[in-house]
Amino acid sequence: MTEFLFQLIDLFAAVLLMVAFAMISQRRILSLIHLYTFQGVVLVTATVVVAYVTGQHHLYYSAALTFVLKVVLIPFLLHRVIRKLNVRWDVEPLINVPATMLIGIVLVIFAFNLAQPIAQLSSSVARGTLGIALASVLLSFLMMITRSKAVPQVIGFLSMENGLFLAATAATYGMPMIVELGIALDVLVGILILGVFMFQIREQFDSLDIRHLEKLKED
Amino acid sequence: MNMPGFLSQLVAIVVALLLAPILTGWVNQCRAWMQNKSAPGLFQPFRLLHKLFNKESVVAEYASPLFRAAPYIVFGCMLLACAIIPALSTNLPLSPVADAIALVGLFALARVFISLAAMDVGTAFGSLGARREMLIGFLAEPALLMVFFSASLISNSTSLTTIVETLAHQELAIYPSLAFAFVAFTMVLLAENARVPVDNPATHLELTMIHEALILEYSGRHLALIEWASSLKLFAYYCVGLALFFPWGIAEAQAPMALLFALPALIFKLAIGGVLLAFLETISAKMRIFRVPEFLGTAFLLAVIGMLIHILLKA
Amino acid sequence: MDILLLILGIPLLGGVVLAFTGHRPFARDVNVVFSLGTFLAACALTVQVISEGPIFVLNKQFFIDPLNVFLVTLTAFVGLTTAIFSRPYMRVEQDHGKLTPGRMRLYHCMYQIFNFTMLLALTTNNMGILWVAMEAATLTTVLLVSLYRTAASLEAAWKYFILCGVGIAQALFGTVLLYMAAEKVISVEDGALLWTNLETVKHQLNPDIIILAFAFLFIGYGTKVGLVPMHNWLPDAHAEGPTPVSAVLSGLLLNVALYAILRCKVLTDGALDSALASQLMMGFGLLSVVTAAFFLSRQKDVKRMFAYSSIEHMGLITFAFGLGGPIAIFAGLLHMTVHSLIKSAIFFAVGHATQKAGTQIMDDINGLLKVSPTVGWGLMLGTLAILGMPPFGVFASEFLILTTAMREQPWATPFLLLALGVAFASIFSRVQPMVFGDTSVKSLPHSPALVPVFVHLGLGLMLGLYIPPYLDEWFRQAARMIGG
Amino acid sequence: MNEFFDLIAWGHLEWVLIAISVWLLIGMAGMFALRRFTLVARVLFPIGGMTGIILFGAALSSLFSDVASSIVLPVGLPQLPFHFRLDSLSSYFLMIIGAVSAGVSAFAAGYFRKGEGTPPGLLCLEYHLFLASMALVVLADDAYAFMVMWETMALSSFFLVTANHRIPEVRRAGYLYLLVAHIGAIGILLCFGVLQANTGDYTFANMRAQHLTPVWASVGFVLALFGFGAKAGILPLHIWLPEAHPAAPSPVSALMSGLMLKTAIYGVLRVSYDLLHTQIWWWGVLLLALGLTTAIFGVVFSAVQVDMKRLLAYSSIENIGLLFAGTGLSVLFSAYGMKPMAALALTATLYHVASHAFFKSLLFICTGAVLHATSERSLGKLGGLIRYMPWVAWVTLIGVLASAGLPPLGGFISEWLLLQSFLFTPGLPNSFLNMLIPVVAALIALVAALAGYTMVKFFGVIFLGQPREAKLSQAHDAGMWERIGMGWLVLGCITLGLFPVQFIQLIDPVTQRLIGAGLGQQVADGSWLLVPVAIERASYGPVIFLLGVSASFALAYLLVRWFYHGRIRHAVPWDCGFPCQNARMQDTAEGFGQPIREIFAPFFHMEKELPGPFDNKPRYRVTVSDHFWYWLYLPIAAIVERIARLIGLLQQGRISIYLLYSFLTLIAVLVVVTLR
Repeated sequence: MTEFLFQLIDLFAAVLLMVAFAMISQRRILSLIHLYTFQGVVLVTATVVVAYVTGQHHLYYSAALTFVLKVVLIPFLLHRVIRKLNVRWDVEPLINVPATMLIGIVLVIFAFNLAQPIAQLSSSVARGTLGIALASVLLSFLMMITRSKAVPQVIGFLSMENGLFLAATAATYGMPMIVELGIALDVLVGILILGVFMFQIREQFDSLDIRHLEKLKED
Repeated sequence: MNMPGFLSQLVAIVVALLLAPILTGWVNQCRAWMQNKSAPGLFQPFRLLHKLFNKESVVAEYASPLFRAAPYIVFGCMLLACAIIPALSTNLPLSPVADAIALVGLFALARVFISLAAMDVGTAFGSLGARREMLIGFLAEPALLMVFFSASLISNSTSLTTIVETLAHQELAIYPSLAFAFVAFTMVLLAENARVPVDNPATHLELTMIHEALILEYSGRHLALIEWASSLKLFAYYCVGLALFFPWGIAEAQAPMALLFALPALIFKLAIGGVLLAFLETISAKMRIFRVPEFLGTAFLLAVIGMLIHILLKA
Repeated sequence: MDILLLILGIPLLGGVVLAFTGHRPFARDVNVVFSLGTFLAACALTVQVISEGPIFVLNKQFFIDPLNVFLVTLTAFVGLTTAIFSRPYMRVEQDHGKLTPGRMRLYHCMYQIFNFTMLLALTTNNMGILWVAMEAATLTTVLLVSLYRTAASLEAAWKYFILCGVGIAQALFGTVLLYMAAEKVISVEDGALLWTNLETVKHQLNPDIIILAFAFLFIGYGTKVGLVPMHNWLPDAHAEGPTPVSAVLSGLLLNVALYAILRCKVLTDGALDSALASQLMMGFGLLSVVTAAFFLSRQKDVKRMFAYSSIEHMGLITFAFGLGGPIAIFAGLLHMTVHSLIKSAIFFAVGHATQKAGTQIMDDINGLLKVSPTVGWGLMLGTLAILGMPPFGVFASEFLILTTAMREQPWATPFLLLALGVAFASIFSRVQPMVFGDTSVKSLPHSPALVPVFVHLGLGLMLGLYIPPYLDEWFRQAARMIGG
Repeated sequence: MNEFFDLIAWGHLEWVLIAISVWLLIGMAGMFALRRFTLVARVLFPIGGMTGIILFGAALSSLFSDVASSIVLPVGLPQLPFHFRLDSLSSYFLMIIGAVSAGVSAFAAGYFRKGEGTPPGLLCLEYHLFLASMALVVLADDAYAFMVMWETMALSSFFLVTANHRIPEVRRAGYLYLLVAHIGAIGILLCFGVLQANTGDYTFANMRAQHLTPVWASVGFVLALFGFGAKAGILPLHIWLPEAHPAAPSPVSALMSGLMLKTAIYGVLRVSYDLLHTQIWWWGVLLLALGLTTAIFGVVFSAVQVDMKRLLAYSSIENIGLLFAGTGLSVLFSAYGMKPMAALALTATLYHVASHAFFKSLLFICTGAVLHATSERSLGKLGGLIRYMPWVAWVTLIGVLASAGLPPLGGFISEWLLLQSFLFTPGLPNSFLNMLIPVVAALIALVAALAGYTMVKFFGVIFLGQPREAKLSQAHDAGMWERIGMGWLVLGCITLGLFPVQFIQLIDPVTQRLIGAGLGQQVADGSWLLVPVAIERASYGPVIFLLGVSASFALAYLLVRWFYHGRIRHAVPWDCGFPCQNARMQDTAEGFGQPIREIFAPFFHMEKELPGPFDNKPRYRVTVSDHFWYWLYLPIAAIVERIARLIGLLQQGRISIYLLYSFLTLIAVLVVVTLR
């Protein structure tokens, strides 16, 4: 039974990685948000499973927290933002998708090589997923680099945060509760501020294309 | 200072004062002969001085005291120079006061003052003369210094008396370095004493004159002093040359009586030197002013090469 | 009620109060009062530490040791002086119609919260909380930078947020790894993330994990320190935000980020046998110094220029810590202190100058000495001080750093010589015409608050000629701690 | 005499420190009397002059009782409080600082006028801070105190240079000056970093105790040479000097040229003789080569200048070059263990330090007086001033003679000693160096002669001839305070010229301490004759020299009056009967420099503008500038500019690129740490 559960954790992790790739390839903002929500869901389930397997109760709390934050609140805010600013149109990445995918694969290999030796040292049941976590962090980083509109960049930022959460769960059954709360608070405030910004950027540049944000530079 | 020393010092000064104009006259006379001219008398310079002293001196109205002081200063410098150069005897109480380097300094002092005086009146020619005089000076001085040095390196001393004594006393030795030094010295002498080919005291041609332009504004006693000073200068240069390169016959400190033989020796050497100078002046033509730096530069280099050779050959 | 909690409580309370009253005219004074309270509490704390030594509260969640006590006092002090400075400054900005009352409220509220977060980051013993505080500091300053809501300020704020957010995220990953390494040695119950606990067992931490953790933490917090090449947010944020914010950014935030790196370095050095951490710090420090120096020579905007100078000095400090050894680390700590004092003083003076001239473009600012001698001399002396002219403290630390480097790492000294020379040439050639020469501008309605400028310069001068014994003692203990 | 010194022999260092603190107090007072001109000028500056004399006395007496006393002040870094130490070397330089500053301060009391840019009180502060920091540099006994004082000196003098900062050129000069000074200071700092040899103890005492490997010692020496050379204006770091000196107010230029440059010499001596034990022969050669190049360069440039203060500035470069050459020679000798020769060369150097300090500051304040009387700095617009300001003119003449290295004044003696020491060099074991020596001696002689040329130009064009401008006839002579200052400095020049024997007794303790040999005993025998080695070898008696010249002067005068007459008639100058004379027909400064320009053409970067044969408004213009600008400084500036542009490309405003930087850095660091 637990054997099966362990495999389940790894499966969820794999799904997360897949979602990360999907985000890189995804062009429509709306479906990006859906993917983000889905990522959140997977993350929550994975956490719950880990919590169940290892009986770490505080993991349930953080799972609940994650659920509220990343499955309900943030997607809702994002939806509002893009509805207000009606930017659900496509964005063309700075680097074309196949190239990004290739780089992404390289990154994944790199991340695995980096994480394996350490993961062995972990006492966690989900140690295998550390590499995946690192990989998805790097992938979201890549996504932020390639996207040229504000909203996808923010989503990349958020999914990077997801990767970090996964890493925390995988490596150490999550951070201490107080830290978890702090992180959650920061993320929430951050997304609020970003939302506000997007409105102001919109009214300043009447577009959310961050390629307008290139005035400040060395000339 | 001891009595014979005082005596020889006094003799040296008086001899210098008397012989210097005669030397000038002698050189002019020889030159005149060589150029088939009728020569002035040997004592012509004294007559000239007497005449000038008698004249009242005309001074430019806005000339400063410097202008009137300069002739005396120059005269003083030259007299001191003659007093410290061992021409007759090495027993000169004043000699330690200034060694070879100081002697050069002394000449420089005189030159600076005469040039300043020339600039003082503020005429075109005056400042022109001053510039050319300083131009010659800054090239001739180091050359002269180098000449002294190559002698000093031999005698390990810059004090003229010691140089003379060492050079006079050792058994006859050939010094290639001194040969170079001698050539250099001759060139410097020509330049410093306003001789052809560097300068021609006999003309007031604007393009050529150097020394004459300096003293253009002087007249009367001032001019006389300057003339006397310049013949003293010539005399001093001769004595230096003789002391460095032909030091024989100069009386020693120990033998005061030798003065009696030293004087004829000196006169004899001076006479020959005068002839040579006149000869040089006759055979060579006046060169353009801009060639003078090259001329003196050559002298400078020769002197330096002389020192180098001394160090190379230790001789 | 513990003083330490008081220090944290006062600014938090201030933030809450000003969140409601920040738009009122008296809010400026309230702001000053709260900052003053914080500062007084910090002084009391300092006295307590001098008498009793290190302190722990809330079962070791918060602590004060020689490494952070002087930073806490410094933060509170600069916070106070900046508040004093911003009274007339922000008033003028408001008169110029650059700010609405609402923005003033935001400014005052965020200013207090920002102080709170920095003090929290300094005093917490928990590496996780440290991270949280750093992130919160980023968020508050993002709001402050974007205060003017101009296109430029928005752009600066956006870049600041994204770059530092991503950086901080790396730091979180590092923290996770640190935690992972820690929980093998320390049981989770008694605080596996408490720095003091980690410090006691640092030799048992697994080097493979720790070095990886340090890599992430260094990149993460290094982004906030403004190390090249993660520095790109810094000049924009400094140039576009209000001047008081630039002052606290340069003077305090960078220090706090560097403080975080130092805490991590101590653990890493303990766990590792090699000096990899030190080499990393030296490399990035040197890179920052040289690059920033060359950036300096092309600047037109005065605040931007001094922002680059901050990068340069942070690089120098990082290099000093990487250099190691009691003298270099002492010098680094001293440099942190003096740099934040002098640099904030410069920003004060620059603020008044730019308000007078109505521009930040240096070519349009001339003859400050004529229009207002105090501002002029403040700027001139401050610049000379930051350029390492004695007898100011910056020179003292640079003296120690360079002389040590000359024998420890001779290869680095040519770069330092080059960088310092170029920096001097660049900055001074710009500042001199600003201060000297003739001008036609007239002075402002509100008299500038120049007390802070000269108090800071005075302190900087003092630290160059006389370092109080207890401060010296703290520096030495901290140096011993960091040097391992 | 000596019992008087014994009377106040207690606590020389205390006296010195008291004097310095009085200077600081005066500065503070100036701060409080910011705009009260009369108080500052007529009270504070004279008191400063008095203090200078006190300092002079204290240093002098400490020279006689040669015991090094030291003190530690409770300021500075925690483990490194300020150490101050008064040994013979420092007291020698202190003596000069005190003496010269006394004269300059007295002059300044009459010099500063109302309403000149910076308020007088501030000037007073900067001025006395400058003096105090110079004195403390010489006193400092640890690296930190030294550096602090060194930079304070640079800073205060910078503010003095930019006293009149309304003028852009002045600002530019000040900027250049401070930049070079700062970079040089970093060099010195690194030198101390080498000398402390990882002990972390920066006191000079510790540095003396260290024994460095030749490599490290050489590194330290070269760094010191770089740093102090930048301050002294040694080639190619000299460019700031001819800019800063003219820009500064004249008393300040006097202090900078007369005293501040000497602190650099002090630094070189301190490092290469005191802090480093053994010298290496090529150090000497390096110093010698640099010094001579600088000397020739300086004198040639000063000969063609048309601005009187620039001319003096370049002549300072020349003298600094001579000083470095002398130092180099002594280092060379002591490297080969020939102590007496080293002592001779060092004595010559130190003598020149003193005489240059006096005559150069004298000349600078004279230009100050001229500047005030005529408000003209360009030689082309001056002339004939000896009639309107005879006092200044005669004073200047003495300075000029001293500076031209003519007997019987100070400048000659140092050159004489230097040449004497050159005549010793055949004793050197290294034959290659022996070959070098004649050339070097020749160059020194050349420099001296050219200095004469320059000085004749300087004096003649300013004071002699006819005034080139009508307004010059309104020029007024110097005031009382200015005369006092000049008189004091003239006194110094003459004393140095006439009493070398007595003065060398003051240098003796220094050379004894640094080298372990001295001329004191040797010289003391001939009281009126200066006999460095032996009477047979060389001797020089300035007093008798002067007496001889003046005696024959007087003799000639009297005899002429006696036998002939003293009649004199004033008329218009004859000038070969040229009818229409005017002042424009005199040689201009350019004209006077022309031969030098022709002979040393390769030295100059010349831009000529010659008139064509047919243009009816013929115009002749030639501007002479420094090759080093075009060979060294402009290229460096261009390179920095290019690098800056390249680095600027890093930051093009695109956030994705910035993220990419962070990303790549992260990857790189991760790779590094995993590959460790």
